[in-house]
Amino acid sequence: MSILINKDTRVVVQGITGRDGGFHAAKMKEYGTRVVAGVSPGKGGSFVSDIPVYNTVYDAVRKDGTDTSIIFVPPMFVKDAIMEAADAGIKLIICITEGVPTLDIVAARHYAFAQGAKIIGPNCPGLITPGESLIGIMPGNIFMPGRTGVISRSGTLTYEVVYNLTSSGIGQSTAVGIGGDPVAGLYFIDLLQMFQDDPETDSIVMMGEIGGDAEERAAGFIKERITKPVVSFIAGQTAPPDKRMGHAGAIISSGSGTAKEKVEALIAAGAKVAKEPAEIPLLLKTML
Amino acid sequence: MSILINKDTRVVVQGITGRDGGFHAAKMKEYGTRVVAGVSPGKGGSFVSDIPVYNTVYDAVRKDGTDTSIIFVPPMFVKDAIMEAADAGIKLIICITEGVPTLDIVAARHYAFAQGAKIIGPNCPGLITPGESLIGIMPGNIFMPGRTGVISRSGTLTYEVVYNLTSSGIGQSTAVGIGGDPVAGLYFIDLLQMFQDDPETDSIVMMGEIGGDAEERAAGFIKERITKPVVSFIAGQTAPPDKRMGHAGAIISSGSGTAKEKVEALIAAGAKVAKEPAEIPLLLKTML
Amino acid sequence: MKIHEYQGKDLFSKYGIPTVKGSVCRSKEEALLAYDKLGLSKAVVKAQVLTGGRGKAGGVKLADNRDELGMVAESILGMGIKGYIVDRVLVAEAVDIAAEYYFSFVIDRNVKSVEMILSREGGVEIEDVAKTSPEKIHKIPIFPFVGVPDFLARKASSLLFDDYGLIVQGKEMIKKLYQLMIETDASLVEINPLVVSKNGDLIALDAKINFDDNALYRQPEIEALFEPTKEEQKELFAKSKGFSFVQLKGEIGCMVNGAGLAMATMDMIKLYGGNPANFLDIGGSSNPNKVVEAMKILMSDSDVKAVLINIFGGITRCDDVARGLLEAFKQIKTEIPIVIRLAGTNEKEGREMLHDTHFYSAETMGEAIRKVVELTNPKK
Amino acid sequence: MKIHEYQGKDLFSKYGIPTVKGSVCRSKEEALLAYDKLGLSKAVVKAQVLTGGRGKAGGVKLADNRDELGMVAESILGMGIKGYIVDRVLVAEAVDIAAEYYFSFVIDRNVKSVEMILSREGGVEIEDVAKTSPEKIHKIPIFPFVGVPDFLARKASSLLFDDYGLIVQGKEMIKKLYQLMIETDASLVEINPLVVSKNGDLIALDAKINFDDNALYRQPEIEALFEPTKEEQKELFAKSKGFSFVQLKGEIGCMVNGAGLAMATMDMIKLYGGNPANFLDIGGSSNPNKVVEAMKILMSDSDVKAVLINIFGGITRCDDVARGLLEAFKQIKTEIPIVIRLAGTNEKEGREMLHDTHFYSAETMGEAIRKVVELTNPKK
Repeated sequence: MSILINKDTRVVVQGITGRDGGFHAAKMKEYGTRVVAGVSPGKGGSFVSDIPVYNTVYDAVRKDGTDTSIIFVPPMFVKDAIMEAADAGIKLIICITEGVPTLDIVAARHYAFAQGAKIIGPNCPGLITPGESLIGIMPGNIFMPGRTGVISRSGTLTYEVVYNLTSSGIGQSTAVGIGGDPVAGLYFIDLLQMFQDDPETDSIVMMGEIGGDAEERAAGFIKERITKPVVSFIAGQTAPPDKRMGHAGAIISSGSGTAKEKVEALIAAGAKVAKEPAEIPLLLKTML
Repeated sequence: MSILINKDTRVVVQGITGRDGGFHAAKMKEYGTRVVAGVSPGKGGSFVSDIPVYNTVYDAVRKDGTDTSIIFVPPMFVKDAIMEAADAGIKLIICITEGVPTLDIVAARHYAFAQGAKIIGPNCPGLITPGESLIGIMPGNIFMPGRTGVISRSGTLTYEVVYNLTSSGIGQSTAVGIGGDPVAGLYFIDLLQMFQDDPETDSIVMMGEIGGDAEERAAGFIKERITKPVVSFIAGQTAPPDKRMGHAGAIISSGSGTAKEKVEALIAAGAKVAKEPAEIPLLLKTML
Repeated sequence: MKIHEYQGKDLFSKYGIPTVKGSVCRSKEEALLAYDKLGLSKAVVKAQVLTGGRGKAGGVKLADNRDELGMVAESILGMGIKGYIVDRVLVAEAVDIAAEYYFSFVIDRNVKSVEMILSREGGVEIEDVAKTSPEKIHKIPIFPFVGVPDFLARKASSLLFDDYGLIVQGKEMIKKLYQLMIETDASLVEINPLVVSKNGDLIALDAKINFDDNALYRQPEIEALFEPTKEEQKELFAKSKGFSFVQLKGEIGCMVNGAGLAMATMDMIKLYGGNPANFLDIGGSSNPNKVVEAMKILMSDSDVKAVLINIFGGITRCDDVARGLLEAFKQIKTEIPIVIRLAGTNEKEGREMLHDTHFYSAETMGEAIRKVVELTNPKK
Repeated sequence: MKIHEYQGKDLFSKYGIPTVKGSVCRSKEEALLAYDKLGLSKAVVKAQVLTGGRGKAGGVKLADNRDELGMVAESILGMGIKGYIVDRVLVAEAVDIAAEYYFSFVIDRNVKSVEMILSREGGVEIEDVAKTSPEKIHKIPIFPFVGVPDFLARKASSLLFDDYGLIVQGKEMIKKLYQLMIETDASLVEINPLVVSKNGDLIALDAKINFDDNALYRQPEIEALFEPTKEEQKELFAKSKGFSFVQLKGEIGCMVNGAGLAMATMDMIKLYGGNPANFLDIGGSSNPNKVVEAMKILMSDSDVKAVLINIFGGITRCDDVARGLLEAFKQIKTEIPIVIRLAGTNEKEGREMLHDTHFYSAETMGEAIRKVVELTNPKK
């Protein structure tokens, strides 16, 4: 039915007593996600939206049996929060926080990887398996269960595209926002492979943007390994060089990371590339 | 025929231009060991006993294809030498050097382990597969090819015992000196398992000494997993508490690590424990 | 965040990384004074601008003596390089170069760690070397918790040098550079060219350091080095209001929630024949005050002929967004036509609220963009 | 290497780990002076000896006032604890204890890394807790390159405390203790008891630190704290000559090459009814000078009635060893009977050279030890 998360996924919210953490913990619970615990050092023993709060992730894991965490703590605490989650046995860590120093993510990712944990984000909207589990800050109501996997570097653009998909009657198996930072956890290739292996996913929508060469690498991977139809969209065709377009990772430097290169690579790999978001469902329908 | 090393093992000597390194490189070569390269930063391009010397282990590996190293560098350089070897792809690292700070070994071992390398030592005499390969400082001539595996925490005591074995016509498959430091690489349990799995080893001689509880743990392992006969000897029955008996690891502290406990555990595990070294071949013969 | 070469060299000196003696000067007089004070004979004058390709643009020149130095400094000061006006130069000792190398530490997106990049081909664009002779470039990933121990620095240095004395100099330099990288939260530390002088000394002849914007909060000394251009000042101002903003040269002002959607909006404006005046991500919420502030920024650009507000209402519902917009525009006096496109939760309710106002309301991105392009380009 | 509690507490203070104010005193007068200077009311006097079990031996006593303090100090100074004479005491503020805990960092042989050990059962022997209630002891291994980040210190602290204020105090203390451990090359840092005072403060009431002898070369400040006992002075002297030496109480002096063989030799002496006077490993080579120096050490012990030299000739051949021994004994005048056992390469040649000398020569360890025991114990 999905990748990474489903209706049985039990979630702990790190930073649940913060404004965003508390708000989205409630929203996720409302959606039907099994939010079983929150963590906030010093607030152990309290409750947020009837969710028990602990001082450490260890306590949450021990008492409420969870292996997935979502992080809302401020940037300076993210490194420690990721490492704590991984050390406590969490296997999937979704980091929403924006503005995390890159070297912190480098270290935390390395540590988590060694502990066998996967990371999504930071600076991402999270992920959703529609109708089952929403772990993130996406508006759950625009999604619809279905058989198209969605991978995206951005937030609202994903919503725009998913909104178009849903309006066209194309549901989603799982939609994953991989985040807009230069160094992040699971990325295109990892997720393309997961969707390829998922018997309940028939096609894949992949939304990239300027900066780095992850889309080019993904194109190479699609060519070699992905047999399911892929429709793509690349944002930032008009972005000037050397300017950070909102996302820390969305920057064209030394002439590389342009949208043109990415689009060409994807087309060469056999993916269809939409010129505008509204074209995605149309292209997808031609391929199914 | 053996564990860990055999006639095809190609060795690089780290610290080959030092007194001990140079001396034993020549001795090993004389024994028939394939000593293919030496390393000594700043001495690259020279030769020691016709063995080419390089500045880095990488150069040695690239040019002479080796996956085993023996380390003779001074204590303060051991940590870096082990890490370099592991990083360069060396899979078995034998560290002869004595007096290495324990925290250096802790770090180096951790790093090497993550790179998939095994360490023997430090502060050990090395190991030998008689008639094939000697990687260490043992006197090769006292060993004889055969079917008894030898594991020992000490040097000359091993020679004494091996001398007795050889004199009694009992040859050795491989003899490994695991070293006298509190934290070391491969230890009793690892090697017991290897000898158990080695079709060319029929029996095992295991020489322990006071300090730590590795012998007690080995006894537990022997009881559960080892079906081949084991004869043991524990040195230090008369050692006073809180005194370091030569080896950094040979110290009875807070009443634990005594010889008595170790002997009792081994007997309980079904091993025979010799009262003096000369008794070992006799006990072994009763079990074969 | 970028800093000037001379600031990078100051940092190098602080970390014990060898550079040449030099001084930053803002006039010909200062340059001559520096020349005397440093006791130079042959000297080099280098434009200090935050862009590459200074050499090709004529921004780096040698001077054989004092007189020449004055002339050279005068010619470089005030010149324009890729849109940057040179307001200061670095006057430094000229080095007799025996060989040039390339060295950098960079945070690599794919390896997802710091990577050391080295080449014996220095003094040229490393991207060119990568294209023509990739085998001449060495890349060594760094384990974050392990860092750069002696053995790794020695290995790397051995890839650049054959002489053991140079290997040791290189090893020490590499360890210090990594320390600088980590301690200052740099995202790039590049020396190109790293040179060996005819005396056999290793010298960082250039210094390019970029810093991670996300880490500036814990690097006050680094942040203090930041000299925003006029353009960047506007971006910084927007940032202080909670926006991501980039100035462009078109006539359609954009206000979008979310960076990806904002980029896609710009792209579609272009696709439909218009030109975006800016990138502006107003972020997650869109309360009236934010809209007011964002409009002020857009209207401060006299080129803006129309404004497109493109909001995807997710967690925040479209009717709330519409209410906020109406509230905001009570405070804003403008003749500029405004196209609003609301999509997502309660979009119909939101659009209904904009009915019978002076806004142009659109249902889809396509419709909205067609409208705003038409408004700025009535000929078509 | 061990240090005194007060020295450990000095190190704690240097690292910002909370202890109580106190002063080390070598006389009643000093103790009274310290009492006044520190402005104490209730005080504790603790014997400073490098052994455990001071409390049980009466070496730790409370004093309610100045007079009592004088008496208590006087009674402890000069007492003997496990063979150590108390030559100084620590006079410190007495703490009102609310709860006691156990905390240590230790290098664990099996985990092969530093391990944190914690228990809510403090102030008692941790070995006893381990036996009776192992579930009350928590062990956390430390990754060497990662160390103790906040999360790990917080996790550990949460195992000891329920109150969040104490968890934070504990977290900070744990991070500092680990820093101390690593920076000083300690092999053990133990606080037992770690207490919470009635005021809610976390205090290290004791401080036990052992250091890695192998690392002293890079820890000059730590090495300077070493105060060898008479016994240890002899061991140190032997070490300076390249030997490992431990004094025992028997009558048979031993000179052996290799620690394992030396221990086995001692064991066999005991097994055969004798008593070893020492452990002495003369190390790899056995040149005449080393033999001379070793004999001097053995002969300085008036209890020694006979000497056993047990050498396994491996790389060094037995004939060379015999030649060295003969050379050495030309310089040594002694009436003490000497048994020499040479085994290994060229052992026959070696033994032949000792034929017709005043040495007793033996072929096997058994033979040699039987002989030397017989020589010291003629009744049997």
